[in-house]
Amino acid sequence: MRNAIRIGLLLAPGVGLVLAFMGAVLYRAVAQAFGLYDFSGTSDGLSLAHWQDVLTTKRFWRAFQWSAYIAASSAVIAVALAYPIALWLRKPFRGSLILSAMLKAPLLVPGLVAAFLLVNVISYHGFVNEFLVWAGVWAEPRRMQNDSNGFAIIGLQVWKQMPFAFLLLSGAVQAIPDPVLNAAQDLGAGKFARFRKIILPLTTKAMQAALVLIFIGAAGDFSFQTVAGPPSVNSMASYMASLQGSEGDWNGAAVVAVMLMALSLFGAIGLTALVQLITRTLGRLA
Amino acid sequence: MARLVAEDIAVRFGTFEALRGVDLTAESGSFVTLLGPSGCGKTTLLNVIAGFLQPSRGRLAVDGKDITALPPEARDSAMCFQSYALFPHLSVADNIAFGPRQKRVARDETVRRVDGLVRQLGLVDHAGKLPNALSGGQQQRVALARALAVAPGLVLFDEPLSNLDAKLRDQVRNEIRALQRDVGFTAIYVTHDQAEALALSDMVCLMNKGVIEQKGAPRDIYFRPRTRFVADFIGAANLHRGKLCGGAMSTPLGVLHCCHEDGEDVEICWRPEAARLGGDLSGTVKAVAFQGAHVDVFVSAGPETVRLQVPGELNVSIGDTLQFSVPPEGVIALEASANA
Amino acid sequence: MRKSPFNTILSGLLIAVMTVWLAVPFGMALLWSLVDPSQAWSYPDILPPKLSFERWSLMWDSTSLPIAMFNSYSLAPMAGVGAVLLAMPTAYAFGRLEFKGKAVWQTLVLVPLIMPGFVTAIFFASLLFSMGFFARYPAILVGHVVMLLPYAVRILSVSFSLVRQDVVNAARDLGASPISVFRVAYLPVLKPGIFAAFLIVFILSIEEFALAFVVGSPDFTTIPTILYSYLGYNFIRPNAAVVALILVVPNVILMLILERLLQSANPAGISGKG
Amino acid sequence: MLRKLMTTTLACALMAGPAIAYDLTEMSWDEIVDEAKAEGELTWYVWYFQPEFRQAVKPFEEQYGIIVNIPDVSSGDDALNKVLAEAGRETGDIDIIALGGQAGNRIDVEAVFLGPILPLLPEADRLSDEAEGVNWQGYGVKYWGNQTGMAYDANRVDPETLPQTLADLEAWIEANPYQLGFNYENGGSGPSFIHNVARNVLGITPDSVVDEVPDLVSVYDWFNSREDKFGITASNADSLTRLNSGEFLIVPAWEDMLFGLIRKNEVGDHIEFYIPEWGMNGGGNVIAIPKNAPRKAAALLFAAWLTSAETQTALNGVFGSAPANTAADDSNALVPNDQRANSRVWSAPLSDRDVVPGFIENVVQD
Repeated sequence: MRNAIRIGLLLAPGVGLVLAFMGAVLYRAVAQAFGLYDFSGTSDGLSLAHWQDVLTTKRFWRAFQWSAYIAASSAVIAVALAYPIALWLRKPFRGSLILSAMLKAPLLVPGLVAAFLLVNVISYHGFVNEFLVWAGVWAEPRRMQNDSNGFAIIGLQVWKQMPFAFLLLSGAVQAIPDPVLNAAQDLGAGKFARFRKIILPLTTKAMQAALVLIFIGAAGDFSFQTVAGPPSVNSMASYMASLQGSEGDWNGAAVVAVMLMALSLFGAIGLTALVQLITRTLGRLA
Repeated sequence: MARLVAEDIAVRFGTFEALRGVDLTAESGSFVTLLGPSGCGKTTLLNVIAGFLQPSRGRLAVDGKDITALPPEARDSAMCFQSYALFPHLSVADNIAFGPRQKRVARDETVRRVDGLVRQLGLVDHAGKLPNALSGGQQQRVALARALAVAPGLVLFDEPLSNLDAKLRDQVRNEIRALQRDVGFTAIYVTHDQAEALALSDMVCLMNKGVIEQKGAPRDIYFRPRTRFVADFIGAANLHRGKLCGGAMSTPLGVLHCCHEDGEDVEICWRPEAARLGGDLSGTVKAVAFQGAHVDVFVSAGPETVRLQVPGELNVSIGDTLQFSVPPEGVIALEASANA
Repeated sequence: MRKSPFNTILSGLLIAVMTVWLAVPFGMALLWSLVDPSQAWSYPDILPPKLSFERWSLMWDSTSLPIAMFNSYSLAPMAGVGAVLLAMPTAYAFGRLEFKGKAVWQTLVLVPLIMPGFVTAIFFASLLFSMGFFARYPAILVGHVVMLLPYAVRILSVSFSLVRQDVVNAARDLGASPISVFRVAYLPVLKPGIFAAFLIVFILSIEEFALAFVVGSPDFTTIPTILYSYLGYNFIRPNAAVVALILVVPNVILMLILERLLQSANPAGISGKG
Repeated sequence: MLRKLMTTTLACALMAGPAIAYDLTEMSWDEIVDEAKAEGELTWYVWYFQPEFRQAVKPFEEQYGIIVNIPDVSSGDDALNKVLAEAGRETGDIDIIALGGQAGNRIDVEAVFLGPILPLLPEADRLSDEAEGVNWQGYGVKYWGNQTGMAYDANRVDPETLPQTLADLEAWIEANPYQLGFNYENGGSGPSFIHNVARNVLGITPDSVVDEVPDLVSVYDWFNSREDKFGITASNADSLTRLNSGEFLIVPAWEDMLFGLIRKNEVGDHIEFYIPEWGMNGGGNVIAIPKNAPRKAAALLFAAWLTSAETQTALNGVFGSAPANTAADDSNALVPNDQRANSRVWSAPLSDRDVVPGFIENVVQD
């Protein structure tokens, strides 16, 4: 009993504070989504009216789909790029140190600055357009800022998040001892068999963690969307900020917040399950 | 079963020569140990045989077929690793079944082999567990079973017992030897423990600085070491260097006799247990260590100290003068070492 | 180690590509920031007509850049110290004690990392609003401390677990007071962890945008919010270039220091996954 | 624990702020000036041109020895939200705030602001409390007039061929696909364009009377049938930045904003401006003093200075804004006076609020 109190006291300023704060924030979001704490003062009681208001707009559903699309593509591409590089750099060789340092460089650049730098380069008469037109690849400059596929944002997300995926994955890949791989090879496993039967299952957790963290980060993105995204569509975060900021609709913003958290949760579960499935399937192949 | 022939194997790492032209033949069904201090090249040679390292020179053949260029997965060998290298995400049974599945052994044959090995190695209760849940000795057995499951002609052991405690080590060592006889594979076994090597092997290859100093049956190696290195590494040896004239060398202890041709600068050695009490060699007792069945006695004369092993009943004290002799057949003349 | 020409060629190629990948955007930004205020750079000029540092001094003098830098660089160290101090007891419990539900608590402390930043920011602001709390500076400070606490807890837990019990016992055996025990047995091992935790909270606080933007709205500026104002709403390319460059340089230097400090640490240990 | 900590801090903060007890309406102007000088500084919330305004208020600071703090305010909406959020607070942060004229529709001005202040100002008879068609009942005083219009690249567009009517515009878009860009949020220039095109499509003229919002399908169709022939931009500033860099030939813009950018060479002087015959909205900003302003006298003195004929003339010179003081000189502007006839109001007939949200939902998101 005394011990439990002691542990409690030790945890209070750390975990306790975090849980109190995040719990209050979470409760606030859910409560406001269901009509409580209505600052406009029109109605203050449980209601689904705000869900009705938000969920019937095209703007919300486009934002929802857009964020889901951007988050899923960014997570998958970032991991798909980071994974082979982490495997390749598993053992050091000449130049591999410089390379992994350069791979981590985007961690140094704040996201907003990265977005600005990119917009600068891909603008209508920016470097890329001028260069490709000069080189004769494109007949005329292209409007990459208004790209409805969101390639610029996905590119930025991948650029910013790949180092993170790389750190997680290379940690996991490097933790596989050489003898284990040698043993597999010795027992007749070729390169691909070693990958799918040993490396993949042993790095599944790291891969899931990387995918989930990137997905959640990208689903909640605001800065890339507002600086480099196509202006005709919102991300969940920018829609939420616009509802709360420009229109003073806190309750509508709360509905979007709850949906964003749901998107993060289900996206995370989906990606985790997908990785599990792929690992299993590949492992079962004879 | 397989007969392995390695010819003139050399391996270079940058400017460092890890192996400098090694020849080795392991007869079908024999147990060959690669013995030597760390850095002698024994593990390098094992990795060349397994295929993890490409030799910069030389060739390997199994049953007359050249395998030098084959990747490890295509060779008819299986390795037991020092760290066991079990697959942490697979159960014991799946670990054992890994090799047969890779080699596309029929499903029921795989099951049969796994069952057999699990039973043979006393792992029946553990087949469904993950490796982390097992003790060191059990893990070692799983590693062994996993290697044997591919029914290899050649099993390679990389210091498999070095992570076990002394008692378990003896037990597993005997099991390995028994299995090897039962199953009938050719074994190449790397160790730095000379007792292990002597106890297990049909042939011991003692390696030093990238070459095989001497190979032969354990008795051969022990009783007829060819070089000072071999004499020193295997068991204990008393060494003397000097002029051999008429089969006799004079040392501070007295005159030693030896059945060897004369020479100006000859090195001879004898084993502590070759000494007999009483005779014309003598020295002062410097230290005594009672070992039960025998006593180790350290005797000095002038600058030299030798070690004698005498029956346990003998009661000597420090400061006594001890008279002893060494029969000429117990004294061996050594060649200059290849690496001297 | 076998030398493979494939590795050499591929890594050389990648290094070259990444240099271009970094050099072109920063070069463009630098060029834009040097556009002299006396002559505009507009289509179809390929290069700016006149270059000078005029715009840099203009931006520094006439914007609230100095205030934003003051805010960010005073918030960050306080958030760092606050997070480290608050994380200590929890990290001690995680690193040195065994108790029921430890794994659950260790996961729960990571909640701020997976909560979308704008959700935390907007509904924290909503709470403040209801409470009638208008002091933005302390509000943002508290927000940063809580949001970044998980990092400090993770890093310090690892540090605490590295403290050797035999050294602690030896110190107590020799009659040291609790303070001396802490100084002799704990502090030397904790020091790098404390420093790393402080620095990572410092850097992330400087980079934090959502909370500072929403809670600080409309006029409390930090480095990221002023960046957003110049890169987003009031996007004028040459000015944006100046602000971006002024703000990115100290960040890079800090991150390089952190990289040195964390080199030995396992990244998976810090992020808590993998 | 957190809540407790915060309420304690709040209590301390409240006790520290002394309530200022004086009534501006009962003081003579000289007394107000003296009180203002005693207060020594003030905070002005204005959401645009902050760097320029910091320069522009120097004469005031020198004349009265009162320091003017102009924080970087993120947007007009955010500033308005702050005023509303903090209306219940005893002492606020804001002494005086600039607001778009239409904000008067969203606020109960009597509840939030001090006043009426218009009659207190020395030059009251040359000033107005009406902006963007909204009457501020003396609680807000217009200090800034501006105009939306179309900015174009004069190097590449012949002024003779500029579209003037809706039909011209249709033909121009057909002839110059993807050379028109406009924003729908983050600034009013694009919404002004959308609003006025809608009015033209619906056949609403300035003197029409609209009792209820008509069906806007024809408006959405007009835009949707041309959706691959114009570009959506992110903000007022983004439109001009992309016009300057050659991506577009014509974009809606604010006259004062463009003027400022050209003056500082952030945009080249080949970018010119006109108000088309299809009409573009004129804007007007007011200043108002929140009821809980900590330095009311200084705020009022500043309001008087800002709206004075002298200052208004100077602002016209620096920003090209339309003076709000009838005695001021308005010779600096980007458009000739005859084009001012094409200026329209935001609220009537048919308010932009009835058009733009539908546009976002049915055109942008479609």
